[in-house]
Amino acid sequence: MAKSKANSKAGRTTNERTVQPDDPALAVTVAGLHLRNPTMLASGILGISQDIFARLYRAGAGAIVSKSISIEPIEGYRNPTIVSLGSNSYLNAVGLANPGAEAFSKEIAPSRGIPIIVSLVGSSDKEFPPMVQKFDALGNVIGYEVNLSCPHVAKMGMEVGDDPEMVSRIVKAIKAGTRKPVIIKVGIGAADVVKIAKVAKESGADAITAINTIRAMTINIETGMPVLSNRIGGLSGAAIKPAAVRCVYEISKAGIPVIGCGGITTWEDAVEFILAGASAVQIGSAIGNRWIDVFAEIGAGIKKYLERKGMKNVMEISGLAHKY
Amino acid sequence: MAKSKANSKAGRTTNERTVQPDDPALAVTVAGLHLRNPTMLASGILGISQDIFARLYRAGAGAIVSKSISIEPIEGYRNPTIVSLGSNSYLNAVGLANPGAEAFSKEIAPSRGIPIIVSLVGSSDKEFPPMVQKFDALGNVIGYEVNLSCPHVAKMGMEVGDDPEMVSRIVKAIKAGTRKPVIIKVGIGAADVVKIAKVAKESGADAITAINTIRAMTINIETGMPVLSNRIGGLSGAAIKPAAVRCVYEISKAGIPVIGCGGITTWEDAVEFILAGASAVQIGSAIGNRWIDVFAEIGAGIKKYLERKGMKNVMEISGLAHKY
Amino acid sequence: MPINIDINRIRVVIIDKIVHETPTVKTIVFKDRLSSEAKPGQFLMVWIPRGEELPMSVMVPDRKDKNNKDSAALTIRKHGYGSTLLFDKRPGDILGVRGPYGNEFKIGQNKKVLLVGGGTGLVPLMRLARKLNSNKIDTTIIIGARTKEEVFFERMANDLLRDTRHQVIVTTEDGSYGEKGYATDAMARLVDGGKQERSRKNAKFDCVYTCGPELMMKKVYDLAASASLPVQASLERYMKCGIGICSSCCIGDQLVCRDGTIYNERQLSTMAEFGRMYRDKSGRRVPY
Amino acid sequence: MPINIDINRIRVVIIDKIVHETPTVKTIVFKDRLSSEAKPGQFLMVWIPRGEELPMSVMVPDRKDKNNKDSAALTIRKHGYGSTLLFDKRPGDILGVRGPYGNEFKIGQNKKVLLVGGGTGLVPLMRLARKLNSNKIDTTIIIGARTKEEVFFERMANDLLRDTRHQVIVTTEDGSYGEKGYATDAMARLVDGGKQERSRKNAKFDCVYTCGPELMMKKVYDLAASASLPVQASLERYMKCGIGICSSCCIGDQLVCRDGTIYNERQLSTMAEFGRMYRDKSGRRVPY
Ligand SMILES: Cc1cc2nc3c(=O)[nH]c(=O)nc-3n(C[C@H](O)[C@H](O)[C@H](O)COP(=O)(O)OP(=O)(O)OC[C@H]3O[C@@H](n4cnc5c(N)ncnc54)[C@H](O)[C@@H]3O)c2cc1C
Ligand SMILES: Cc1cc2nc3c(=O)[nH]c(=O)nc-3n(C[C@H](O)[C@H](O)[C@H](O)COP(=O)(O)OP(=O)(O)OC[C@H]3O[C@@H](n4cnc5c(N)ncnc54)[C@H](O)[C@@H]3O)c2cc1C
Ligand SMILES: Cc1cc2nc3c(=O)[nH]c(=O)nc-3n(C[C@H](O)[C@H](O)[C@H](O)COP(=O)(O)O)c2cc1C
Ligand SMILES: Cc1cc2nc3c(=O)[nH]c(=O)nc-3n(C[C@H](O)[C@H](O)[C@H](O)COP(=O)(O)O)c2cc1C
Ligand code: FES
Ligand code: FES
Repeated sequence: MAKSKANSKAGRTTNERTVQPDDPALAVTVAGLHLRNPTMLASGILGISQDIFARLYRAGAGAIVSKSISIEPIEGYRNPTIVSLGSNSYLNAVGLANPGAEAFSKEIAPSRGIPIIVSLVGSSDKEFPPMVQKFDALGNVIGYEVNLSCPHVAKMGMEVGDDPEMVSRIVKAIKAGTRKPVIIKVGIGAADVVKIAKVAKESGADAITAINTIRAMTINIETGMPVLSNRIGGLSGAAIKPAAVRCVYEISKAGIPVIGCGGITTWEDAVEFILAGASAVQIGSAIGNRWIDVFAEIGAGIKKYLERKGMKNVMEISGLAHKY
Repeated sequence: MAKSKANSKAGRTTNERTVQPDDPALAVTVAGLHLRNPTMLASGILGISQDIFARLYRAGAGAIVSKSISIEPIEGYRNPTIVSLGSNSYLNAVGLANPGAEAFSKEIAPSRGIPIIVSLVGSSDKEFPPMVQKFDALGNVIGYEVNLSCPHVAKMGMEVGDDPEMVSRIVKAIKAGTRKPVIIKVGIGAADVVKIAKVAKESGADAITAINTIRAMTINIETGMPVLSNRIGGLSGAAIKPAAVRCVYEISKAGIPVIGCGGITTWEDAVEFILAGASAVQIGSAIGNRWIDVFAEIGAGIKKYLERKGMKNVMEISGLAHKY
Repeated sequence: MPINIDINRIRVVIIDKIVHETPTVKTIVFKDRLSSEAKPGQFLMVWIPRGEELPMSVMVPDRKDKNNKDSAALTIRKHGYGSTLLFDKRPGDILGVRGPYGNEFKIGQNKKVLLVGGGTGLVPLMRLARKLNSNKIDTTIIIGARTKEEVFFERMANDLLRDTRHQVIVTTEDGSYGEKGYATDAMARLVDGGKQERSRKNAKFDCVYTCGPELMMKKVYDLAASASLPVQASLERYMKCGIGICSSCCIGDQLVCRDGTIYNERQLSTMAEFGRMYRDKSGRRVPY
Repeated sequence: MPINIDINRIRVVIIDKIVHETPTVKTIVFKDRLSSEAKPGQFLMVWIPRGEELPMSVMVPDRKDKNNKDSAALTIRKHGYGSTLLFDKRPGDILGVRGPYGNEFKIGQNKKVLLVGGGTGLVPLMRLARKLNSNKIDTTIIIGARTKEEVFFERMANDLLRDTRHQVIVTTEDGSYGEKGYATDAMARLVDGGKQERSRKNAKFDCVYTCGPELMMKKVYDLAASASLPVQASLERYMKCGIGICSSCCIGDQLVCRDGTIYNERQLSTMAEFGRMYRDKSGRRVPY
């Protein structure tokens, strides 16, 4: 299961498929963005290198969400920062390690035609406008995702995202500095996810991404020690899928556009999120198990499903579950 | 995996072990209760029949927590109420079906020497004292657990448990009517679990059980329909373990006695919760996969672990992870 | 299909065919390998999307259907909400199934057996009949119904038992078809109530298998007891999980979904609730 | 041990033995079946409880140790925080390992090969040497060190290559032992820089395998290129996940942990960052 195909093929560097011609059945519009297909790279997974973005785009991703970028570079926590829990689930406390807005804007400055959504993180509304200014002129930056839900960094992410007032201020501050879509990423924290989504929407957000990792922990029983250097981190992967589907369903039911994220590993998972109301899906942890072929596999699976159901475009199934 | 041993043995009704003599290494004290071992039955699993309680006690459970009992009987939701998600995880929305305080107090009135903790649920502080009155004279009722965290019944459970004021009022109302220990069961809702635990403790609760199921959902992709009749339910089993360990760790770190619950399937899981700070553990979903032998198996596993680590009693390892 | 399939996860199946047995009973045929391999007496949890989920015994599909590899069936009596939804399904409709669950009727060393079934309690007995037939066990089956037009499975029983010595007895309460009276009246005549000795040689039967309304089964049990006959009865209780975690199916310290559904005379003799009371959806005990 | 073990989950191992190689280099021996079966060039993520987690090549345990079934080893140079914690461990202490990860050095049709290693870059080359030995491949290995007391694995290399034609060349920068200069100086002498033809017959070597400081490997690559020699180089980058999700180990569009660590001359030729820059913990590019 965990023995990656890639690992066993020395010499050949990857086994991802070559890019397929874009399939109109898979094209979606979310937050005003037209994407060739609904599979996006989730923030923080393979998220700092333009060369890697190009590779993921070739491998079939519909869009790329970058690692969450802060105004200053962050080194992040000491290792272990990522722990596999088995069953396609992971725990991480990377600590928002990122090169900072300045270096990252240079990284992606040479446009290569890859649609990039820059994920931003900060501890107050003041920090966002200067970042937006660095990225907004770049043509390949198609929008922003705001990480208000990282569950394991003090005064950033979730601690901000649990505060409806701060959420509103941040959304407004960013919207004031850009005409590009702004997506707010929410999670399961100490506030009602639907309420935060509503506040974000009312403050001008174009869509919501749900969900981030869930605050969690693992202790090694032979040593009695927490494994993550930060002790507490965020749970991702298959384990959080049912909770994520619920959030997508409830946010979508409130009439807010949503991008689904959390435990999507197969095309069936992606379809489940879309039925729940997602307009697009983000894939993170699954790359660890299925490698970057996962984008093309999920795209192909959705396509076959649509054919079988006699649907012309994936947007026709978005939110179908609300009928029942 | 899921093919139960029991299922394949017609004629023989069970394959649980006969009861072992109580082992002093496993005896624990939690919320002032002396239990022969730290494995308790979680609320809502096999929780309404005294005969079953007797069987579970014979099979090795240290104590029994009943199904959550309300003042009036509740029929609960229509089926499907329980859905297996694979990987030892389940989704349920039983809807707090229970026979009501009157019928249940008769059910358990004939004492059979089984330590029963009655789980109570209600929508306001007014509902609890009359229930306590029905149970308090029963000698086999050793305490109460208050379900302030059921994530899928309107105006009960979590909707109450997210409100610190109401939590405080409920704890005080119950404590006023009994000298038996009162345990508050918390979960991951729309409030900070540690904060709620603190409020409960300060209001007089003797311990906290963490955690209940996590609000979640599953949609069948062939039909596009939510599977649970209530659409949204609670996620239990292996998937929630890392989130549950985190809650136990944080609540215990705040100096509050905790009973761990959520995804405990093996003795290793139980030890992980105890290292995180739990004084006892509750086992629910694992019964679906490992059958009721799970109590004896976990007890035996903990015992061997203690021997290997040169510990005399399981309480010595409770909270060890806080050292690191 | 993966080899290590998790029987607890819902499998979507498509209805291939529907057979009208009586005005209120239909048989639904579908393909599902695991269900097709169910043992006699096992049941499925059947999901009717956005409707209900009900325990249902696994029926045998008609052996004359071509292309019935991996086929299984359900036989439903239209009753209340859930069963009516199921009854109204059509070929091509989707159901979900999980399981099969529960233990099985055991044949053991038995050579001559009696089957007593009422209503849809006949379903697991049909699967048993098929097995008895291939094991060449002498089989007598009593099919109980209220009235002629509610009789079903008579032809099916004869067909399933075609390779072994067998007798199919039909009773109707109003005498409109077959013997008049209850199935248990016919049984009483067969086992000459109380007079039979517990000696294998003289006994007409080695074992009685029964499934149907609990009060019928209680009577079967009593008759068998007075004739010192072994019994295997498949009990019904309200079920939610089907896997032994919710407790709704309990009778005494038994969880019918996981420990049962089939119990022998020794086990039945210790069940104070057998034939006397059951638990409703809230878990309260209600007398029959 | 279960057959379908998940290589990504941390396995607790207990240190059996520690060998002092030099004042700053130690070898830690432990038992772990999966690690013992690692292929030449593969690495583990090694958890030092409450300390660090570091990528470490899998070393071969001393074949003369009895009871070394399932044994594997790590050879650590004491450097900064994490490596010093590991260096200070004692027999009986606990470590966690996951993996092995990464691709492997390929032998293919090669008959005469050159290994060039510096410092702990020698570790994967030792595992490769063991395999070259059993495949009876002519092997020349250059062991580079700064000074005499930092030389290690000379005896180990001779022992691992005992069954095949081999030569072990040691270089020290200060000339206190073996040949004076860098490992690449010795390599330059062997491949007569640039003059060798790309003809199997005349070539002294069919392939160069290298692991060590990146600037050394860059020099090896340049020398080999001018001699038209194939190269396999094992790259090092900062690693967090080891499984291709965090991106910290990227070089160009490659994830060293999952696509590498071993790249051939064709791949290296397209890597603009090879020998020129790496990414720090925050992901910023830093020149060497
Ligand atoms: C092991 C088992 C095998 C069964 N096999 C068959 C079969 O092959 N064919 C068939 O027609 N029926 C079978 N039944 C009965 C079936 O499950 C339903 O009880 C019946 O169809 C009535 O359903 P309803 O929704 O119409 O009931 P309702 O009108 O809603 O309720 C009437 C009564 O049906 C029973 N019932 C309803 N839901 C359930 C449930 N989830 N579990 C158990 N009982 C329930 C209760 O006693 C209830 O009081 C079986 C039951 C069990 C336990
Ligand atoms: C595939 C691979 C195999 C390796 N094999 C060995 C080996 O067999 N023996 C050995 O001694 N060393 C090996 N290393 C190097 C080892 O991982 C450490 O980098 C080294 O031990 C220094 O660690 P430190 O904590 O003392 O570093 P620090 O003093 O904290 O940092 C010094 C430098 O070490 C490097 N480093 C630190 N942490 C990591 C990390 N997680 N991943 C990569 N580089 C890191 C960085 O370049 C850093 O700048 C290997 C590295 C890789 C990538
Ligand atoms: C290693 C790792 C790093 C992550 N970093 C970020 C981040 O920087 N910003 C963010 O919004 N989410 C981050 N996430 C969360 C993911 O984007 C995603 O919300 C979560 O992992 C759930 O999706 P998955 O189950 O598909 O992984 C990270 C997740 C992982 C596993
Ligand atoms: C079918 C089912 C019914 C439950 N009913 C209750 C309940 O009535 N009261 C309660 O406090 N918790 C209830 N729970 C939650 C469990 O007690 C427990 O907190 C949760 O399942 C996590 O533990 P587990 O992973 O071991 O199952 C129920 C869980 C399940 C699966
Ligand atoms: S139906 Fe749930 S325990 Fe039997
Ligand atoms: S170490 Fe994380 S991608 Fe390579």
